[in-house]
Amino acid sequence: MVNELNTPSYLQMESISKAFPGVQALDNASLSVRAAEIHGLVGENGAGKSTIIKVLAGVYSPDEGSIVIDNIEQKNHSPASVHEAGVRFIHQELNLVPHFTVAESVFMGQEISSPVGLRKRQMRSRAEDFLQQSLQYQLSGKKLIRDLGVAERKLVQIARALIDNKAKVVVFDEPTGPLASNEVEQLFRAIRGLRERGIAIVYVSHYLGEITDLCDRVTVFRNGKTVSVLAGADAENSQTIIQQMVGRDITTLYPERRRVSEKFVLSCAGLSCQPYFQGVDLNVSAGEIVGIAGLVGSGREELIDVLYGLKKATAGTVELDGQALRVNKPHIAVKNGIVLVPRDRRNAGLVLDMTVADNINLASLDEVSTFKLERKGLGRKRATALADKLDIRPKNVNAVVRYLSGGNQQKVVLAKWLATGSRLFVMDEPTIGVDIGAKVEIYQLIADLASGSNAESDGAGVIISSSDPSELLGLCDRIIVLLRGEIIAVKAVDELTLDSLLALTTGGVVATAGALH
Amino acid sequence: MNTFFKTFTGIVVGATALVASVTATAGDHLSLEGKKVGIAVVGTQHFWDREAFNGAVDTVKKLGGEVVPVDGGRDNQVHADNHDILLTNKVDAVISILGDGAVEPKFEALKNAGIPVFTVDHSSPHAVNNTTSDNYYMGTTIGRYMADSIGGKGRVAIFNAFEGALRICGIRAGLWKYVMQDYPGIEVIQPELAEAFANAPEDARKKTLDFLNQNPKGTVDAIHVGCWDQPAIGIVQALEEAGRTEIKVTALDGGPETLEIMAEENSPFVANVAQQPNVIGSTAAMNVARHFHGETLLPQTYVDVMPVNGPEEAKAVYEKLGYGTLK
Amino acid sequence: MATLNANSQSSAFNWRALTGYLPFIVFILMLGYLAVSAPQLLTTDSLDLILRQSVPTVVVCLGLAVVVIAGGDDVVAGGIDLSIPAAAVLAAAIMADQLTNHGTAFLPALSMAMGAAVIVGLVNAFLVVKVAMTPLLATLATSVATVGITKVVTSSRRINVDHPTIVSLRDNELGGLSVGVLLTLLLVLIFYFAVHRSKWGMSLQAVGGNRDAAELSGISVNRMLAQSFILASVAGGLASVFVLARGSGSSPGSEESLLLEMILATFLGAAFSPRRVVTLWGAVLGAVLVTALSIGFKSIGVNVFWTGCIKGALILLVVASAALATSKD
Amino acid sequence: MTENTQVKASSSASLKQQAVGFLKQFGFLLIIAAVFGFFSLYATNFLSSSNLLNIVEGSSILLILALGMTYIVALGGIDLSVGIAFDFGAAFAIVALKNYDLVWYLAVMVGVSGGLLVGLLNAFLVVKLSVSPFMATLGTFFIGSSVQRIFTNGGGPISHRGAPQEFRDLAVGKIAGIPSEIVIASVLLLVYFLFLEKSIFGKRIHAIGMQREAALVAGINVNRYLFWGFVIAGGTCAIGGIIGSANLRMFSPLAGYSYLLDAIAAVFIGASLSRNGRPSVSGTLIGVLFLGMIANGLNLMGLNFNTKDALEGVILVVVLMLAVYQQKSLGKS
Repeated sequence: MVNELNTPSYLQMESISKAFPGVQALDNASLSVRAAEIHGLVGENGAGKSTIIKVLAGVYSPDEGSIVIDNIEQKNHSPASVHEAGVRFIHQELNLVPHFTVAESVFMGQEISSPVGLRKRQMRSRAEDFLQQSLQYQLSGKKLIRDLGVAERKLVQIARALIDNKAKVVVFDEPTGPLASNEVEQLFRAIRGLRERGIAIVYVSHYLGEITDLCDRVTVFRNGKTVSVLAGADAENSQTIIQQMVGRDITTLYPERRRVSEKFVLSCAGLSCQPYFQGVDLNVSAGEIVGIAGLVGSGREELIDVLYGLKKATAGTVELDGQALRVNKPHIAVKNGIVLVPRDRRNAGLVLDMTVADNINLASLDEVSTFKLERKGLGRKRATALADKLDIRPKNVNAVVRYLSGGNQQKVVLAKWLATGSRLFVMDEPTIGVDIGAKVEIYQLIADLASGSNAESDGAGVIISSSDPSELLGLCDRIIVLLRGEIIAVKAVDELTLDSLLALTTGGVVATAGALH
Repeated sequence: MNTFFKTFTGIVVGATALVASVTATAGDHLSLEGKKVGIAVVGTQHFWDREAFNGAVDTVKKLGGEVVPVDGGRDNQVHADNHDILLTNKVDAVISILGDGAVEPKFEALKNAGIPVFTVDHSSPHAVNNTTSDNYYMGTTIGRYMADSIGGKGRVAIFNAFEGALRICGIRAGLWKYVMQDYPGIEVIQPELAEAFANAPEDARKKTLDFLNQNPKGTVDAIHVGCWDQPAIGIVQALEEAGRTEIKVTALDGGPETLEIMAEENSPFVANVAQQPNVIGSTAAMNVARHFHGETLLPQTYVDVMPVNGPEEAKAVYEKLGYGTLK
Repeated sequence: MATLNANSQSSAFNWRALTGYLPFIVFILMLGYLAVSAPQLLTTDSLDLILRQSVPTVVVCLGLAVVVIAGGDDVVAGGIDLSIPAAAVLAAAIMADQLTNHGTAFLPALSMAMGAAVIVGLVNAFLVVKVAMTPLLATLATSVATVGITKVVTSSRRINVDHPTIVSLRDNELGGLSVGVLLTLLLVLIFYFAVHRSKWGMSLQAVGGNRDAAELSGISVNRMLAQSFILASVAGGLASVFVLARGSGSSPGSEESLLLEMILATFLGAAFSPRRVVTLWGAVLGAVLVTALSIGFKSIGVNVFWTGCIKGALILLVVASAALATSKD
Repeated sequence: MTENTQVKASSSASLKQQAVGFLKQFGFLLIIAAVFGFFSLYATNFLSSSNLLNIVEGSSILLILALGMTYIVALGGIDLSVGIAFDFGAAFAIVALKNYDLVWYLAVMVGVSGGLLVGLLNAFLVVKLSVSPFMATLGTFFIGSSVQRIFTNGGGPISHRGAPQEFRDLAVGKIAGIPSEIVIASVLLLVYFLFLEKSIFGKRIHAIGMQREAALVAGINVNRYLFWGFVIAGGTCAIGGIIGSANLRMFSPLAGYSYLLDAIAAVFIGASLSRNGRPSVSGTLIGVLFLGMIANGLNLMGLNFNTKDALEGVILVVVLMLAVYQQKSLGKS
C-alpha cells in the first residue's frame, strides 16, 4: 500500500477545544486522517484521546473547532449525522446481545427484510461472506455470540459497523484489550484488509507495540493538545512515541520515599486463577508500596480480585503477616485487614446514594455504635475528622456521595479504609478519573499509609495496580510487570525508567526488547 | 319428594333417622361393581364441598365402583374443564358437585357421549338428576328463626355478596327477604354488606367492626349471612370484641366450626340451618347406582336439612352429623 | 466483577450446559411416566383436549413473552406484565356483558373489549416508560385496578354467553382441529412473525438483550418498551375471546389461575429454548406442556392438592438450574 | 450538579417554581391529607375516635407483614411468600394448641418457627441456589399453598374454640388499656425501626439493597444478611399469622394471601415518601395506615362493594404513580 504524503485528509478535526467544569479536556487539538490509512492515536490517561473520539462521535459538542468529513463541514454534528457521514466506531465494550446469533448481531438495527419477513438466510450468508472476504475470518452465521471467543466477538462488532459498505472512517478504541496475541494478529489482518479497501482508520491503543506494528501515522496527545504527528520511521519507533507522550516533570507530584521494613505483610506463592493469570509470587513488606503494571488483559485486574476474594484462586497460597489465609470472600479479607480501593469506584467503591459519613463509616460500623445501635453524632464526628484530614469537599459529611467529584469520591473510599486501620491496602487504579490536584493529595495519603503515620506504627503494605506508568514509577518502591497472565519482571523502581517500564508492559518492540532480562 | 313434604318433617331428628335408614337399606341391593364413576368437585376448601365430595367418593367405593376424582381448586373454569378429562377417560357416569354455567356445554358433551351426569347443588337440563338440600326451606326457616330471635322487630343487616352470582344463594337470600316482608317491624339495613370469599372470617370481622362503628349500640339487632356461615365466625368475633353480643347472628350451612360457636354459652350466634353435605354426596352416588339399576329418578332429590335453633340443638346436630361431641 | 463473561472452555462448562437441560429432562421424564401410567393420554382425543384447554394460556403467554423479550428476563428489574390476565378477564367481561345483556353484535363487542384491554396496556406503558416505575410494581397495580373494574362491569356475577361465534369457537372443528385451536395457531404465527421474523422483532429482542447496544444501533428503547406493553394488552384482549369460549361465559376471578399458569409457562419455556431465553415458541410450548401435565396428573388420579407443589418445584427447578448454569464461579 | 449551582438555582427560583418544588416534596402528604379530609366529610362516623382506633387496630396485622416485606425490599428483593409465612404461623400455633395441648407461649414459639421454616426455604433458594427473590418466593408460594391444602385435606379451616384465654388475648386482649394487637404491632414496629433504621445492621442492609457490589467490597457478608433477612421476615410474618389465628381461634388456609398486595403496596408507597426512594419503617407505617384509611373510609361511605373494589384499585395505581413520580423528580434535582 502506497501512502502519498500529500494525499488530502479524509477526516479533519481542526482546533478542537472542549472544557468540562474544572478541566480543559481538549485545548486546540487536531486530528486528521487520510483515506486508506491506519492512523494511531496515543497519549497518557487523561491526555484527551477519549474526549476527541467522543467529539467525533457527536456525543460531545466541541466548544470550538471544526470537523470536516470527506470535504463536508459537519454543522449539526450528531451521532446520527456522523453515522450518515460514514464514520463507524468499534467500542471498547463489546456491545452485543449474548443470545443473538452472529448474523443477527451483524445486522442488528439494519436487518434485511422483505414483505414476508426477515431474510434470515440472506443475512446469514452476507454476514458470513463479509467476515470471510473483508475480515479474512470464517465464522458460522448461526453461532451464538455467547459461544464466541472475545476476538471473534470483536470481528462481529467490526462486521456490524461495516456491513452496509458505507463506512469511510472506522475508529477502533482499544480493540485488543482482552485479546490473546494470536487473536491480535487475526484482528490486525482484518484491519489491514480495511485499509486495502480505502477506509480511513483511527486506532486508539495503549499498546505501543501495536501502534508501531500497525499504524502508518501516529498522532500524539498530551494534556489535551496535539503535540506531534509522527510518520515514517518515527511512527515505527516506540522510543520516539514515548518521548512525545511524556514530557512533563513528574517528580514533584510524588511524595518522598520511606523506610521499608523487613517484615512481609503479604506473601503469595504460585497464585493462579485460570485462565487469567498463573504462578504469581508476590511479597509485600510493611511500609512498602508495590506497583503492579500490565495492560488490560494482562491478568492485573483479576490478580486484584483474587487477593480480595472477589474471584477464587485456582492454585497457590496466601500468607498475611506470616499466617496462611484463605481469602475467598471480601468480608474475610476485610476482617483480616486486607482492604480494596476498587477500580470501579462508582459501582464497587461507594454506595452512591448514601452520605459521605455513612460511606466512611460503612466498614467500621462497630466503632460508631453502642449495643449495635448506630451513634449518629459519633459517626459524624469521626467522619468529619477523617474528611477534614483528607480535605474532602464539600465540607459536609451529610452530602450525598453521588454528587461529589471523582477525586473527592476517591478520598471518601480511602477515608473508609483509613477508619479500619488495616494491614494491606490494595488499590486498583487509585487515581482514575481524578484531577491532578486531587491526585497529588491522594499520592501523599498513600505514602502516609505506608509510612505508618496513619496506621500502626509499623506502616501498612500497599499494592497499587495502575495503567499509568509514571504514577507507578513516582509512587512505588518495587514494580511487578504482568504480561498476558505471567510476571515478566520484578524490579526496584530505581532500575526502571518510564521508557523501560512502558516497553515492558506493552510487550516490547524490538528496539526495547533488550530491556527484558 | 317435594318441598311440602319437607316442611312437614319439622322434627329434625326424625328426618335424619329416616335418611340414615334409607342409606343403610339402599346399599344392600345397589351396586356400582365394574363401573368407573368420575367425580368432579369445584373445590375442597369449603367444608361443604369437601364433605359432599367425600360422601360421594366413599359411597361409590363402598358400592364397588372405581372413582376418578377431579378437583377444580375452587375455580369454576378449571372445574368445568375437568369434565373434559372425565370424558376422555371414558368413565361410565359423572357426579358433578357445584359449578357455574361453564359446565353446561361439558354436560351436554358428556350426555352426547352417552355418559349420564348427576349433579349436586346445580340444576342442569343435561343432568339425569340433581341432589341438593332444600334451599327454599333453608331460606324461609332461617328467616323465621332470625325474626323470632329479635322478637319480630328491629334493624337487621345482611352479608349478601353472592345472591346474584349463584342460584342457590339467590334462593336462600331471596326467600329470607320474602319472609322479612311479613315482619313490618323489621328493617333491613341498606346498603347490604358484602363478604369476600378468600379469608372470609377475617374479612367479615373487619367489615363488621366498621359496621358496628357506624351503627352504635341499640341500632342493630341482628346480622344474617345470606348464603353460608364462614363469615359468621368473624362476625361473632367482632361482636365479642366490640362488646355488642346483644346482636343476634344467623347463618346457613351448619359447618362444624359454626355449630361449635353456637353451642357456647350466651353465644350471639342463635340460629342456623345445617345441611348434610356428606349425605348429599352419598345420595348422588346412590342415584348413579339406582340409574344403572334401571330405576327412574326424579330431576331433583332433596336431602333433609336440620334447622338449628339455640345451643342445645347445635350440640345435638353436631353429634348427629358425626363431627364429634360438644361438651 | 466487571470482567467479560469470556467463553469458558473448561470441563465444568459441559456439566453446566447439562444443568441447563435439567428442567427439560425432568419434563420429558414426567410426561413419559404419565404416558405409561395413563395410556389414554396418547389418544387423539386427549391430545386435542390438551390443545383446547391450553388455548387461553397460550394467548396470554404470547403477550408476556413479548414483554419479557423486550424488557429482559430479570423478573424484578426487567420486563414483566402481571396485568395481562386481568386485562383478558376484563375484556371477556365487557364482551359477555355486551353480547348477552345488550345484544351487541360480535364485532362491536369485540372492539369494545379490545379497547378496554389496550387502555390497560397504555397505562402500563405510561407508568413504566414515563413515570419510570418498575414493570413489576406498575403492572401489579394496574392488575389490581383492572380486577376491580371488572367487578363493576359484571357486579361479580357470571355472565353466560351463547353467542354463535363464541360457541362455534368452542365446538366447531375444521379438519379435525377445533376452530379455537386453529385460530390460536394463526395468532401464534402472527406473533412469531412479528417477534422473530421482522425488523421490529429484532429490535425488540435487541432491547431486551442489551439495552445499550440497542440504543447504539439507533433503536428507541422507550418506544419499544411501550409497544411491548401495548402488544401484550392486545394479546390479553384477544385472549378474552378464548376465555369466553372456554368458559361459555365470563366468570369473576378467573384471572388468578391464568396469571400463575402464564408465568410458569413463559419462564418454563425459556428452559426449552436453545438460547435459554424467553421466546414465543418456548412460551407456547410451555403453556401446552403445563396443561398436558395438569391433565396427565389428574388422569392418573394424583391428588389435586399436589399440583401447586409440583408447579412450584418446577418453577424453582427451572430458575435454579438456569442460575447455576450461568453463574460465573 | 454541584452544590453551588443548586444553591443558585433555588435562590433565583420564582414563586411558581417554589410552589412546584413544594408540591414535589410534600405532594404525597397533601394527598393523604386530602383523602382524610374527604372521608371526614363524606364518610359517616369516619372521624369518631372509635373508628380511628378501628383503623389502627385493623391495620396491625398488615403492618406486621409489611414490616417483614420492608426488610426484604430494603435488601433489594421482594417476598411473595409473606402470606405463606402468615399461614404457617397460624397453622403451627393452632395445631400446637389443639392437637398437642401446648402452653400458649410454646404454641406461639412453634408458630413463629413455622414462619422461620418458610423463610429458611426462601433463604436457601436465594443464597445457595442464586434464584432471584421474586422467583424463589413465587415457588415457595406455590409449594406453601399446596402444602396447606394437603395438610388440611383440601383447605378446610382448623378451628379451636377452646384456645386458652392467654392465646386469645394476643389478639383481643388489652395491655395497659390498649388493644394487644396494637401493642404487639407497635413493639415490632419499634424493634424494626431500631433494627433497620438505627442499628449498624440496618445500615448494612440498606447498603446491600442500594448497591450490592459496593456493600460486598466494603466487607459486608452479603450472603449472610440475605439469608437472615428471609428467615427473620418469615418469622415476623408468622407473628402476624398467630395474631390472626388468635383473633378467630382458627386457622383458615391460604388466608395470608389477601395481605400480599397490600403489603407490597404499603412498602412501596412508604419508599416513595423517603427522600432517596428507600423503603423505610416509618414510610411503611404511613403506607399501611393510608391503605387502612382508604379501605375503612370506602366501607363507611356505603358504596356498592364492586365499586369499592374498583375504586381501591384505581386509587392504588394513582397513588403509586404519584409517589414514584414524586420520588423520581426529587432524586433528579
